[in-house]
Amino acid sequence: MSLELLVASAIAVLVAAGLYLALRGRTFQLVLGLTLVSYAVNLFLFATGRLVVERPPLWAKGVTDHADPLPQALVLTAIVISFAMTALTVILSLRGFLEIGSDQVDGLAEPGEGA
Amino acid sequence: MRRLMPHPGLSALLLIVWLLLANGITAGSVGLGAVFALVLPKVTQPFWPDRPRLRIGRAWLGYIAIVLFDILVANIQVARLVLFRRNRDLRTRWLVVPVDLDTPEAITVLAGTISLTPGTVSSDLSADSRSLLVHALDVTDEAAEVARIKSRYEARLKRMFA
Amino acid sequence: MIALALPLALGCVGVAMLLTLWRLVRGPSLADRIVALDTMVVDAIALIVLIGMTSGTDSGFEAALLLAMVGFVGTVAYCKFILRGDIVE
Amino acid sequence: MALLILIGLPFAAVLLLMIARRAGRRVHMLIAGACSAAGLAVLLSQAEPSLSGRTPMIRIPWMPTAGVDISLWLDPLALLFAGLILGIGLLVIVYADGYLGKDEPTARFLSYLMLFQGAMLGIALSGNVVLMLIFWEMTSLASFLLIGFWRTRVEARRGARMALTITGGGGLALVGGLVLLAKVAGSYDLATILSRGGLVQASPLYPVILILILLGAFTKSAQIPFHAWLPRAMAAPTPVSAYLHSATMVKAGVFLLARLWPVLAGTDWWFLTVAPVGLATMIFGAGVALFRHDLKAILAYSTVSQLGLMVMLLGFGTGAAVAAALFHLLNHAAFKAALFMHAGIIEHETGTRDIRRLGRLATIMPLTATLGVLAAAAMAGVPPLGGFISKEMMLEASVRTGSLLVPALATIAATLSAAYALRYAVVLHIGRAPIGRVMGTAPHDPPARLLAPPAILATIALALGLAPMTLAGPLVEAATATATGGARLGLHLALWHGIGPALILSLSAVAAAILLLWRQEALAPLAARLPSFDARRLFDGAMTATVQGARRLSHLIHVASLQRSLAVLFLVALVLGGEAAGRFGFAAGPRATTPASPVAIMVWMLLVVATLAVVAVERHRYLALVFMGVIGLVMALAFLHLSAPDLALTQIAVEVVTILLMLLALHLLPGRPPRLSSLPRRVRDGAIAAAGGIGAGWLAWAVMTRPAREGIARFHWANSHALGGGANVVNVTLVDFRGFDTLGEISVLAIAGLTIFALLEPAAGGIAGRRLREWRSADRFSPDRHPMMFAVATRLLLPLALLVALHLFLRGHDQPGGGFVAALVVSIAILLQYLASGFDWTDARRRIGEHGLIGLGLAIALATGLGALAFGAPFLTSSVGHVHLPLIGAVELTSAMLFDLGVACVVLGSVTMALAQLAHVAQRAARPDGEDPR
Amino acid sequence: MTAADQLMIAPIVLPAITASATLLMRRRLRTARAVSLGGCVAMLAAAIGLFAMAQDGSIRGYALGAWPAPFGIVLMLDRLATTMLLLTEVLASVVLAHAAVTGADRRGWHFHALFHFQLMGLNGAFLTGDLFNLFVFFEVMLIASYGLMLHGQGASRLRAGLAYVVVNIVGSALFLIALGLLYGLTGTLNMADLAVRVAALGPAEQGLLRVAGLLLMTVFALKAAVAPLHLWLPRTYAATMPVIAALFAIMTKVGVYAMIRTVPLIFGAGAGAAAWVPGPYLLPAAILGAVLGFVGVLAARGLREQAAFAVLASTGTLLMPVSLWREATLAAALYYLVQAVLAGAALFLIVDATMRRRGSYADAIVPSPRFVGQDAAGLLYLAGGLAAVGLPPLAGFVGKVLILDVSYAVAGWPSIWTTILGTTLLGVIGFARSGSTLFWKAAPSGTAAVEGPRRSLADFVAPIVLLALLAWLTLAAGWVTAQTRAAAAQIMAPDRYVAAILGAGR
Amino acid sequence: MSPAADTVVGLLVLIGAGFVLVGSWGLVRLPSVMERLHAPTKATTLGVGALLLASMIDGRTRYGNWTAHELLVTLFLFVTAPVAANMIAKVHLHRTRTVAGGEADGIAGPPPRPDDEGDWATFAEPRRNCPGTPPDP
Ligand code: NA
Ligand code: NA
Repeated sequence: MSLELLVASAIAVLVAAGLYLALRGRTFQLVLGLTLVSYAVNLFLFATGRLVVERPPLWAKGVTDHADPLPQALVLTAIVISFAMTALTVILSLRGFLEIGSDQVDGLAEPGEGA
Repeated sequence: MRRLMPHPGLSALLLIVWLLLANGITAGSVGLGAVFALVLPKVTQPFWPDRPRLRIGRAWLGYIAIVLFDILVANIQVARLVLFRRNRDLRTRWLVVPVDLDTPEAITVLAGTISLTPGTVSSDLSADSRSLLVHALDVTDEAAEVARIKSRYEARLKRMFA
Repeated sequence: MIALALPLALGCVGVAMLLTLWRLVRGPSLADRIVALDTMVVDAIALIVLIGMTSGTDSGFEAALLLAMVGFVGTVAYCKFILRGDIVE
Repeated sequence: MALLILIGLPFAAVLLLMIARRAGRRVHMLIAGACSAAGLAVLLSQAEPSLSGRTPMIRIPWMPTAGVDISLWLDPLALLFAGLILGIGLLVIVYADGYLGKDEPTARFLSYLMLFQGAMLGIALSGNVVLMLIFWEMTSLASFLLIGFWRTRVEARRGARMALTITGGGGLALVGGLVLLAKVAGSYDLATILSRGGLVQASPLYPVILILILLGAFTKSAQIPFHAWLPRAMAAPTPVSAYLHSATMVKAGVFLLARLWPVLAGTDWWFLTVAPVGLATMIFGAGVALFRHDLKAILAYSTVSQLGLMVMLLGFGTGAAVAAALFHLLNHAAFKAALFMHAGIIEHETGTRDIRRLGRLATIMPLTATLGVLAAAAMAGVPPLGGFISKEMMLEASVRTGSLLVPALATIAATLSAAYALRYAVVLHIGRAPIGRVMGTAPHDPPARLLAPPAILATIALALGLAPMTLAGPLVEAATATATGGARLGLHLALWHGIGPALILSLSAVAAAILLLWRQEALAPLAARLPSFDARRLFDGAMTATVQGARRLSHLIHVASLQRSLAVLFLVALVLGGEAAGRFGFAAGPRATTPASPVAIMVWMLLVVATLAVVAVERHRYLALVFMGVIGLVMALAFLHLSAPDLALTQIAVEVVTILLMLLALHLLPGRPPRLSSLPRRVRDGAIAAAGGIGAGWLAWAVMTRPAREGIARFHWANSHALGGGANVVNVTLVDFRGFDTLGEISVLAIAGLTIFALLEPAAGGIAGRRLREWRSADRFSPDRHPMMFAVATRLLLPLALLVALHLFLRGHDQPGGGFVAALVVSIAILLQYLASGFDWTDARRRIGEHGLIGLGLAIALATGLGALAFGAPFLTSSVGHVHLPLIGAVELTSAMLFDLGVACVVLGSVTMALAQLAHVAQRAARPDGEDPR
Repeated sequence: MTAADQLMIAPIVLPAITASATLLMRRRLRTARAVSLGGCVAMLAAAIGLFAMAQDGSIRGYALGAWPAPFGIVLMLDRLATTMLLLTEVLASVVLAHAAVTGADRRGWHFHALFHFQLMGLNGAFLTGDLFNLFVFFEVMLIASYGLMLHGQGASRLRAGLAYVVVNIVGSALFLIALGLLYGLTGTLNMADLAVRVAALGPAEQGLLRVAGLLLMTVFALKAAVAPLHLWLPRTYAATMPVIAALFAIMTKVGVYAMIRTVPLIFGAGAGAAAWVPGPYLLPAAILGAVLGFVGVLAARGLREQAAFAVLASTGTLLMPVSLWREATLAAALYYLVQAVLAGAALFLIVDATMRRRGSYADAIVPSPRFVGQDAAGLLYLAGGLAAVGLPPLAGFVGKVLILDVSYAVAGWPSIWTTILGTTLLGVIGFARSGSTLFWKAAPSGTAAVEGPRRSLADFVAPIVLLALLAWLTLAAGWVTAQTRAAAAQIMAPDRYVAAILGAGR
Repeated sequence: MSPAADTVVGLLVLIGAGFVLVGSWGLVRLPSVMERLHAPTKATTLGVGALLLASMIDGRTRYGNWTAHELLVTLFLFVTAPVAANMIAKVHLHRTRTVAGGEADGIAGPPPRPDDEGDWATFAEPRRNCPGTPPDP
C-alpha cells in the first residue's frame, strides 16, 4: 500500500461521491457535492507536485529535499476561490429557496405539493 | 496606569502567550509582546464588558497545581473504569452543585474545572445561575462529591475572583 | 525507546480515530455523533503532535494550535443548531 | 464618380426622408422624385460612353486581403437594367403620390422604396460579386418592408415573411454559389470571373455553383417551384407591385442569369436546368393567370409566366435568345408596370379588384381603359406593340433549339398568355359584367398623377413596337453583346420579319387565345379540377412544421435543468478523457512510490467512510454536514502529513467557516426533503459518478507515479529567501512570486462578499421577506440563547485569537501562516462572538464595516503593487528592508507583508460580510415585523 | 521600465481601483456613476494606447513583480490581446452608459463595483501569459458575472443564476485538473514555457498530455457555450437583465479567445498526441452550436431568449473557422468575433429598450398595443436582427463571407458552408417572424393598453452606437481584416511568442 | 540523546497515546451519551498533555532548543473543551425532553431539578440580570 495509491483512491471516492450528490437535484446536496469535488480537485492539484512526506517547503540553508511549493501555493489560491464559490452558492441556494419556496435546483414544486 | 492597562491579568496572559508563540524570550519578542499585551485588551474591550477583577498571585498558581494534580489522578481512575468496569456496575449520577460565585467568569472557571477533571462533566447551569448540573461517571456518595467540589475548587475561586 | 514508542503510539491514535468514527457512524443520537466529532478533533491534535515528533519538524505546531483553538467551534455550532436552530441570534 | 453619385442618391434620399419624416407629403415626394430624376439624369449622361464601349467604372479598395473591392461598372447590360430601375422608379413615385391615402406615412413608404431602388441599382452596377450579394440581400430586405407596409394586415405580414423567406433563402444559396464561383475563378472581380468561363466550367464544382446560383435567380424571379411568394406579395400597395414585382426586383434573377451568362451558360447543365424551369414556369403561370379573378393575381401570375419566358430564353444559350430575353425585359417592364398601375386605378376608383364584378370600364373611364387595353395588348403580343416583337423572337428562338417539344410548349404558353391578356383587356373594359360595388362616388378617370405614369409606360410599350430599333436597338444589342461576352450580333428588331415559323406560331397563338377566351368560363371548372399545386399552402405548412419542429427540438434540448447540464458536462469530460486513454493510454509511471504507514491507511479509511456516509445520509442534511466535518479534518491531516502545513492551516480555518456558513443556511431550509430521483436515475448518476471518480483517481495515480520534471519551482526555492525575503516558500510564492494570482484571488473573495451582500440585502422585502416572516421551525428549541460558559469562553478567546492571528501574520513569511489564515482566525473569533452573544450585541460592537475593510484591503494591495511603479519597476515588485525599532531591534520588513495585510483585510471583510449578512437575514426572519435590527 | 510599458498593467489595475472606489461611495450613486464612467473612459484610452503599441507587430512581456518568465507571472501584449481589450472597453463603455441612462444600476447593490471587477477579470484573461493566472482571472470574471447576472434578482433569475454558477464551478474544477496535469507533466505554468516543454514530452506522457489538452478545451468550450456544453447559456442570458447580457456578449468569446490563445501556442503541431487538440470534435460541435442557436432563435418565445440563442449561434459560427486552425481562417474568425460581440450586445440593448416600453408585455413575442417609440424600436430590432443573422449591410454578412472565403477547400468546408448558409436562413425566418409579430401585429382588441409610456429616447442611443460600429466595421472591413490578419499571423507563429516571452530567460 | 530522556519521552508518548485510545474506547463501549461524554476528556487532558510534554522534551534533547509553545495547545484545549462538553450535554438534555419518543436517558436517569421552582437553563428562559446573560440591546 503506497501513499500514492491512498491519495489517488481518495480522489476517486471524493469525486464519485461529489458527482453523485451534485446530480441529486437539491441545493444542499449540490453544495455538499461541489465541496467534495473541490476537496478532490485540491488534492489532485496538490498531488501533481508529487507526494513528499514531512519535508515542508520551508527554506533552510543547504536543504535541497523538499516538497514542491508551487502546487501548494496554487492549492491555497484554489481553496480560497472555492470557498468564495461555496459561500456564494450556499447563499444563492438559500435566496432562491426564500424566493421560490423550493430547494430544488431547478425551482420546481415539491412532488405531491399542490401547484 | 489603570487607563493604560485596564486588565493586567489579561495583559499578563497575552504576554505569556505571545512569548510562547514566539518560542523564545528575546528583546524583540518581549517588546512586541508588550505592545500587543497593551493594545489587544483595549481593542477587545467592547466585547468583554464588566471584566472581573482578579487577584493575581499564588492563589492562582496553587489552584492550577491542584487542578493539574486532580486531572492526573482522575484520568487514571476513569481509565480503570472504562477499561475494567462493566457498564451495569457504573454508579453514574447527576449532581446538583449549589453555586455561590457571582461573576460569570468565576462560574465558568468552576464549571470548566469540573469538566476538565475526568469523571465529572458540567452539563448545565440553572436558569438563575445558582446551581450547576454535574454528571458524574462513578460516585458512591453524592453529597460528599458535591462538598469536595465546593471546598476544593469553589472556595479557592471565591478568593481568586475578588 | 522512542523509535519503538512512536509507531506504537501512532497506531494507538489511528485506532482511536477509527473507534471514534465507529461511534460517529453508529450514533445513535445526534449528541453521540457530536461527541465523536469533538473527540476526533482531539485525536487529530494528538496525531499531529506524534507526526511532528516522528518527522522531527515543528511545522505542525500551528495546525495543532489552530485545531485546539477553533476545533470546538464546529462542535459548538452543531450543538447550537440543535438547541436553537439558529446559530447566530 | 458619377457611378458613386448614382448609387449614393437613393441612399441619400433614404437618409433625407428619415430626417424629414415629420415634414409634409410634398416634401417626401420631392425628395424621392428628385433623387430618382437626378439619378436618371446621371445615368443618361453615362449612357453614351457605356454604349460606345468605354465602360464607366470605379474601384475603391475595400478588403485587400480577401481581394474584395468596392467596384462599380456601367456596361450596357447594367445600363439597361439601371435605366429600368430609375425610369420606372420615377414613374412609380409619381403614381404613389396619387395612390397613397392621406394618412399613409409617406416618409416610411418612400424611404423603403428608395432603399430598394438603391439596392437594385447596386445589383446592376456591382463589379464585384460580394458587393452584388450585399445589394441582392438588401433587395430582399426592402421587399420585406414594402410588402409588409400595411403591417396590421395579416396578409401583408405573411406575404412579407414568405417573400423574405424564399428570396432570402435563395439569396443565401446565391451567396454560396457566387463565393464558390469566385473561389473557383480565383477572383471576386466580376469582369475577371466573366473572363474565366472555361476554368469554371471545367471545375468539378461547376454543377454545384450553377445550382446554387440558379436557386438565387429562380427564387428572385419566382420560377417554379419558388413562385408562390409573388402572388402573395400582392398584399403590398400597388405601386410596390408595379415597381418590385413586375418591373424590377423580380427581374434581378433574369439580370443575374444574363450577367453570368458568359461564365455559366453554354453547357448541357445550363440548358437542361434553366430552359425547362423557364418553360414550365411560363406555361404554369399563364395557365393559372387565365383562371384568376383578382386583377392583381392575374397580373402576378402573368408576371410569373413572363419571367419564365425570359428565363427560358436565357436557358437556350444562344445570343439571339439572350437578345430576345433582354428586349422582352424592357417590354415586359413597360406593359406590366402600366398594367399594375392600371389595376391600382381601377381598385382605387371602384373599390374592387374582382374581374367578375367589373366591366364596361371603357365607357366610364375611357382614358384608363385606353391605356389598359394598350398595355394588355402588348402583353398579349398583339402587333404593333413591343410585346409582339419579343414574343416572335421568343418563338423564333424556341424553334431554333431544334427540338419540337420546345416550340410546341412555347406556343401553348404564348396562347395562354394571349388568352389571359385579352381577357384582361376585353372583360374588364368591354365585358358585360356590372360595375362592382362602388365606394360612394361614381368611378371616373383619375387625376393626372395617377394616370400619367401608366400612360407613359403604355406609350413606351407601343413605341417599342413601332420604333424598336431607334428606342431599344443599340441598347439591347450592346447589352446582349456584354451578356454573351461576344461580339455584337447585328440585331434587327422589327415588327415584320417576313413569314416564318415564328410568325405563324405567334399568330396562331393569338387566334387560339381568342378561342380559348371564348370558352373561358366553360373551362374554368375544368381548370379547377386539374391537380392543383398550392405552393402557398405547402409553404405555410412547411413553415409551421419548421417552427413547430424548432420549438420541439429546442425545448427538448434546452430544458431548464441543471442536472442535465451537469450530466452532459461530466459525460463530455469522461468521453474525452476516455478517448485519450483509449488512443494513447497512460499507465503508471516508474517513480518509486512512498509506502503508507498504518496510521495513514487508517486516516484514509476515515475519509472513505465519512465520504460514503455523506452520500448515505444525503437527505439528512445535518448529519451529512457532521460527516463533512470529518472529511475536512482528514484533508487537513493529509496536507500536514504530505508536507503542506500552510494548506493544513488554511483547510482547518476554511472548514470551520464553511460549517458555520452551512449551518446558518441550513437553518432556513426545510428539514428532510423527499427524494427526487427514481432508482434508474440514481443508478445512472451513480454510474457517471463512479466513472468520473475512477477517471480522476487514475489520472492522479498516473501523474504521481511519474518522475517530477525539473520545473520552475526550483527557482522559487532557490530565491525565496535571498530575493523574496522569506523562508516559507509557499507564502513568498503567494505574496511575491505569484502575488498577482493572490490579487485576483482576493478580488474573487471581495466580489463574493459584495454579491452575497447584494443578494441578501433585499431579502427582507417581497415574497422572500414574507416567507422569512412566516417561517416557523417545526422543531422545539431550548430557550437558552446564550449559554454562559460559551459566552465567557469566547470573550477570553477573542484577544487570544487576535494574538495568534498576529503571530500567524507576522511570521507567515518564514513559517506556516500568512495573511489569509490570520484573517480567517480573526473572522472565526468574531463569528464566535456572534454565536455566543448574539447578532445585535456583537454587531453593535464592531468598529469597521465590511465594505470599508474590503475596499481598504484592495486599496492596500493595489497601492503596494503600484508603489513599485514609482521606482520604475513592474507592478508588484517587492522590496526587502530592515527597520531598526527601539527595544525590538532589527526587523525585516518586506513590502510583500504590506500586500499580505491587504489580503488579510479583504478576507476578513468578505468572510464576516458573508456570514454576518446571512445571520442578519435569519434575524429578520425572527422578528415578526421583519424590521431591520440595524 | 517606461511609462508606456507600465500601461500594460492599466487594464487590470484601473478597474480594480475603480471598483474599490465605487465600493466606498456605495451610498452616493451619482458620484459612483461618474467615477465608474470615468474609469471606463480611462480604460478605453488605455486600450487604445495599447492597441497602438501593438501595431509595430512586436510581442511585449510584462514581468509582474520583476520575476523573470517563466518563474513569475507574465503579462503579454500582442495584437490579439489588444484587439480583445479594445473590443471589451468599447463594449463596456457603451453598456455602462446605457445602464446609467436607463437606471439599471439602481436595481440592486454594487452594480458599478461588480461591473469593473468583471472588466478586471476579462482584461486579465486577455493579458495574462500564465495558465494558472488565466484560471484566476477566469474566476474573477465569473464571480463578477454571477453578481451582475443576479443584479435585480427575482425568482427566475435566482434559479437560472444557481445553474449558471454551479455549472461554472464544475468547469473551474475541470480547469484545475487539466492545469494540474499540465503542471505535473511539465513543471511549469507559463504558457510560452509550456509550449516548449509540451513539445519535449516523451511518448509515455502522450496519453496524459492529450487528456490534459482535451479537458482544458472542455473548460474553454464550456465557457464559450460550445454545444453540447451550451445548455446553461440560454437560460442564463434570458434571465439576466438585458443590459448585463449585453456585456456578457463578450463572455462566451473569452472561451473562444482562450482556445485561440492556447491551442496554436501550446497544442500546436509539435504537441504530439495533443496537437491541435480540440481536434476532430470542435468542428462538429461548432456546427451543432450554430444549428441549435438558430433553431433557438426560431423557437424562442421571448426576446431575451432569442438574443441569447443568437449569441449561442454566433459562437458556433465563429468556432467553425477557428476549428480549422489556419492563419486565414483565424483572421476571418477574429473579424467575425468582433462583430458578433457588438451585434449580440446591440441586440440585447435593443431588447432592453423595447422591453422598457412594453410594460407588462415585457419581452414576450406576442402582439401588444402600440407603445411609444414602436417604429423606432422596430427599426432597431430589424437592424439588430440583421446584425445577429449576418445580413448586409452590417458586418455579420462580411464576416460570414470572409468565413466562406477562407474555409473554401479546407477539409470539411462543405459542412461549414452548408451550416452557415442554412442557419442564416433559419435566423432570417426567426427574426422576421418575431419582429413582425412584435412590431407589426396589433394586439387583439380589448387588450389593456401599455402603461406608463416613456418619452425619452435616450435608451436608443447606445444600441444605435453599436449598430453604427457594426456599419463601420463593414465599411472599414479592409483595415479591420488587415488587423485580424496580422493578429492571426502572430498567433500562428508561436515561436516568436516564445522568443519574446522567454527570450531573456533562455 | 541520553537513554534516560529517551525512556522518559518514550513512556510519555505511550501514556499519551494510551489515554487517547482509552478515551475512544470509552466512547465506543460506554452505554449512553452522558457516559460517553466523559471519555474524550481523558484524551484532551492527559492524552494530549502527555504527548505535548513528550514533544517538548524531545525537542530539547534531540535538537537542543527548548520549545514551550506546545503548552499553548493544552491551554487552548483547556479553554475550549469544557465549553464543547457543556454544549453537548445541553443538546442531550434538550433532546431527552423534546424529541418524540425521547432520546434515552443514561444510567443516571433524568436530571434532578436545581431547586423547587427553577429549572436548568436548557429548559427555562434565563432570568434577567443573572451573571452571564448578555444585556439586551
Ligand atoms: Na492565498
Ligand atoms: Na471531566
